[in-house]
Amino acid sequence: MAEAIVFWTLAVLILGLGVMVISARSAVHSVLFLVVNFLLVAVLYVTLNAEFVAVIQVLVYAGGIVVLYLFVVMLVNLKKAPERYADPRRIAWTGTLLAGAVLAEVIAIVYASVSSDEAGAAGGGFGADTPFAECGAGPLVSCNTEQLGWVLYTSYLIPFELASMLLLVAMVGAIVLAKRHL
Amino acid sequence: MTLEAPRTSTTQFDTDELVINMGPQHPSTHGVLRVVLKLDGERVIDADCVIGYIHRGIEKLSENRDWTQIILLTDRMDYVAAATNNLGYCQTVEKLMQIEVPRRARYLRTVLAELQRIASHCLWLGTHAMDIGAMTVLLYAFREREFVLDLFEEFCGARLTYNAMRIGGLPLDIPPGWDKKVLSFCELMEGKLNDYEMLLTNNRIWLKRTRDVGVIGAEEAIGLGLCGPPLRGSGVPRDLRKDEPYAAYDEMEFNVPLGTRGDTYDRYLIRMDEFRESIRIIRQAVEGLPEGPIMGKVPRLIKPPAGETYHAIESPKGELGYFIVSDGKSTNPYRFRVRPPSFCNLQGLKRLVTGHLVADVVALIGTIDIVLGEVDR
Amino acid sequence: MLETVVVPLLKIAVLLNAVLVAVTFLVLMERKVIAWAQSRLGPMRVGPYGILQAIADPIKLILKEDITPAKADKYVFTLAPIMSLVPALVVFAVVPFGPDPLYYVSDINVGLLFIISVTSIGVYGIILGGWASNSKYPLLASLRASAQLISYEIAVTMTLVSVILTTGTLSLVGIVEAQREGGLWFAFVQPVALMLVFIGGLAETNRAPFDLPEAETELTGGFHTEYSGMRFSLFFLAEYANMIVISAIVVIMFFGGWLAPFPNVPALAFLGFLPPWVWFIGKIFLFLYVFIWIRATLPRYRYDQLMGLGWKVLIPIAIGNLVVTGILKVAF
Amino acid sequence: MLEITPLHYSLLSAALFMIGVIGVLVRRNVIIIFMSIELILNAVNINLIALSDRLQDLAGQVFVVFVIAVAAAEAAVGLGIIIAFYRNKETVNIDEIQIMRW
Repeated sequence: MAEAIVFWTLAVLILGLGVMVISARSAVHSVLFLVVNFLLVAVLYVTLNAEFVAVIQVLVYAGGIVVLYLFVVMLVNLKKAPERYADPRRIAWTGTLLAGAVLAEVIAIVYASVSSDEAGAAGGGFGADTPFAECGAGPLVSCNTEQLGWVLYTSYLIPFELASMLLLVAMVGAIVLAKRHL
Repeated sequence: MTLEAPRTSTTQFDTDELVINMGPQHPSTHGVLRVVLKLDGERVIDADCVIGYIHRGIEKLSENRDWTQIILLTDRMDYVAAATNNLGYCQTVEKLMQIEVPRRARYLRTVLAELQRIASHCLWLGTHAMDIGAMTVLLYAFREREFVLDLFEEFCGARLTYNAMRIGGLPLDIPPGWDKKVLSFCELMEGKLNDYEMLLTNNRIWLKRTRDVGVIGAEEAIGLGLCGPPLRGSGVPRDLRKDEPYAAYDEMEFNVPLGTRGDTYDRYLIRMDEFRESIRIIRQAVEGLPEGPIMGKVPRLIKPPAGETYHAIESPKGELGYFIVSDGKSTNPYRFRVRPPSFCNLQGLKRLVTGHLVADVVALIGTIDIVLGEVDR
Repeated sequence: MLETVVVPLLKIAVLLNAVLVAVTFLVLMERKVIAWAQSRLGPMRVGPYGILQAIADPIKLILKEDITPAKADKYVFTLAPIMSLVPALVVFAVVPFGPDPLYYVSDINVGLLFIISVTSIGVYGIILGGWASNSKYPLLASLRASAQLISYEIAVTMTLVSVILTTGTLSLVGIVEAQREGGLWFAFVQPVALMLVFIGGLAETNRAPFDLPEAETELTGGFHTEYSGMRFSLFFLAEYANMIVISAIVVIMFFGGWLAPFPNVPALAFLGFLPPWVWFIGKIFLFLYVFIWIRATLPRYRYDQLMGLGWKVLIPIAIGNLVVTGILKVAF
Repeated sequence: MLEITPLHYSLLSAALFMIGVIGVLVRRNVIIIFMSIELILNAVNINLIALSDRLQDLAGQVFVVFVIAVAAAEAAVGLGIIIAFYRNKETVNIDEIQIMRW
């Protein structure tokens, strides 16, 4: 019951804020809605027993990446609204239509997988015996930060290092792009 | 005149220049100075000083006052160093009328001028440090300035605008025991100077904020017409007390501190040394105070002969000059012109701040030590 | 129901009130301490020795006219002070004032990360406040602030990681317990980390000598130039609440939280006559005093020097400290 | 309605994904398009976390960490491009970004 209330509240808020992000007229307002959206997603993660990821979501997304967005929005300091010039070939509602098609596709896939799942195991939803279940590292408990660390530094060590290389490259790239005189 | 930045239409478009008005309502422009800064990010690329917010027409006003009344107008120029203004004016008129000032009056004038230098430098130190963020020094310096003001109050009854001198001498002799108080103040001030220096001189942050900020070479400083500590900070040995002695400075022994690098820190050190030299001069003058009259032979009606004269003294801010033309007929000057050191030093601000950051602007306004009352007159 | 809802809510109510009252008295303490440092008396008129000034100040701020500049972004302008204050207060949810569950609202297993992440949200209030004012000085200040906070956050977080390495837990209660078991405050184990966190804390709370975003002599008050009345007081509250947070973090991480000095030395056991929360709050106030003392003593850094210090000095030292800690941890 | 299954999370994720896609397709401000991409990534993350909880498998959370790292890299480089572009053309309108060099 409590879980349902929390979920539906969060779901409505997350989707509502998502709509606000893409529909807000001022880019700064968009960024603000995005922050709140990310914070609520973090709360959702907490309800799903993923505290560490939730905290990382707040720290990296809300506290880092979105600040960067805000910074850029303030830096470019638009004198003319970007919506001023529109390509005449652009037809706005096709975008929505296409997105609706994507949504329909995704929902169809989800339902298809659920029904095939139900046919295989009477678990309702994704069963624990799907093929994915094998790549894990033991049972999950609420207090999982340590486990996550173990997994990250053993099974996923190479992807982890690659991710750090990616960040380094991105850092260098961002500096090269944004710096006025090298 | 428009003060907006002209749009540069170069092919390489850069982020916008930001034009901000620093002042006239700004806590660090030391009065109502307005500096129009053109910023690229935080870096200053251009600066314009807009002055005149407290222009009261003292020069024009003086042409309609008789010669004694002008003394009190000069109080209102550099209002943190009123006695030096009085001194410069009185000496100019004395030079014009060729009045001999008695030795005791000359000694006392020296004491007053040097006390005034200490008071003015206290105010400079406090506000300069405050601009850079050291708030405690402000309160300390004002505390000691208060003692100087007390001494002046006892001498002439006023604390800010003294009207402390007359053409030909002084209006009053010193009250009994005043010289002792001056000497004990010198004692106290020396200890307090060590306190200030302990807070600032070797403070790493202070050094970082002032070292190599606003560097100006000797030739350029002369070219800009700088005077006083900003000029001596660049290593130019120009001090009117030594070069063209007036009052009793020819009988005093003192050094003129000089800088080597010409940066804000050097100017700070020079003024700190000037505190000590002032104390030294005050000691010599008070201890060697001769007996005698305090007023020279001055005619009842002051009416200088026709002619013009220029006389300058070393005020705490720099060379304070008066140019007076008398037509020899009326009881007021025909033309009265002041060469205010703050105004001349302010001309260097644009050169000093260009290329520095916004935070340095306040440090540099502090280091040239301006008083807007004197700039605008 | 009682255990899961009423008791935590009561705790939160008590804690919030305590923090807000503490902030008002902290302002009084700052005024008094700085006044004494400057050979003044400070507030003396309201109540004996000016004690009631702590109440008069908030009343004055609340009653003042609340001005919204004509060209400001109204919603963001109103939201910004709230966004600045809320994270500062939320952090107190995980601060343990004593060993017993009675003394904290919750002890979550990622407590330290929670504090780091929530405080990182506080930067929005400053950026948006400066932007929404639609004025040049606040905008400059908020750009300074965002760059400053993000830079120093990196150094502080990296330093805290080396402390986490020593304890092996992210729970704040666990960190204090580790110091009790070790018998030694981490201030002695990780002195470099202590200095880094404290300096970074000064920078993150915009306190002197890193008070550039609100340097009144340069930017005429910084990001809150256009604010007045209640909204200004929210910024004010946030700054002081953040000071308490940083002090609390330093005390928990390095000075044994609620523990008495040298908890394992029997000769000093008599120090236990004071309840744990008294030790904790006492230590916090000691650090708040240091904050104020520094403000009264030091000049202000310049923006480029501040960034240089953060990136070229603190972060390399933090990384070095982390590496050395890791090596020692593996070796012993 | 009352029992929350991973299906609900998947649908939430799909809806958020769609909002992001609409943002990318409809808006003309490059910065908002970037933000829409962040929404899409978040939609994926919700799915991963929900399934990780359901399957009692940490792989999902590990992936979220990687997604966040990639998002950070993407934001840094993307915003760098926006700044560089804005400096040259003084616009962030995607319809005006038609040529590859100038």
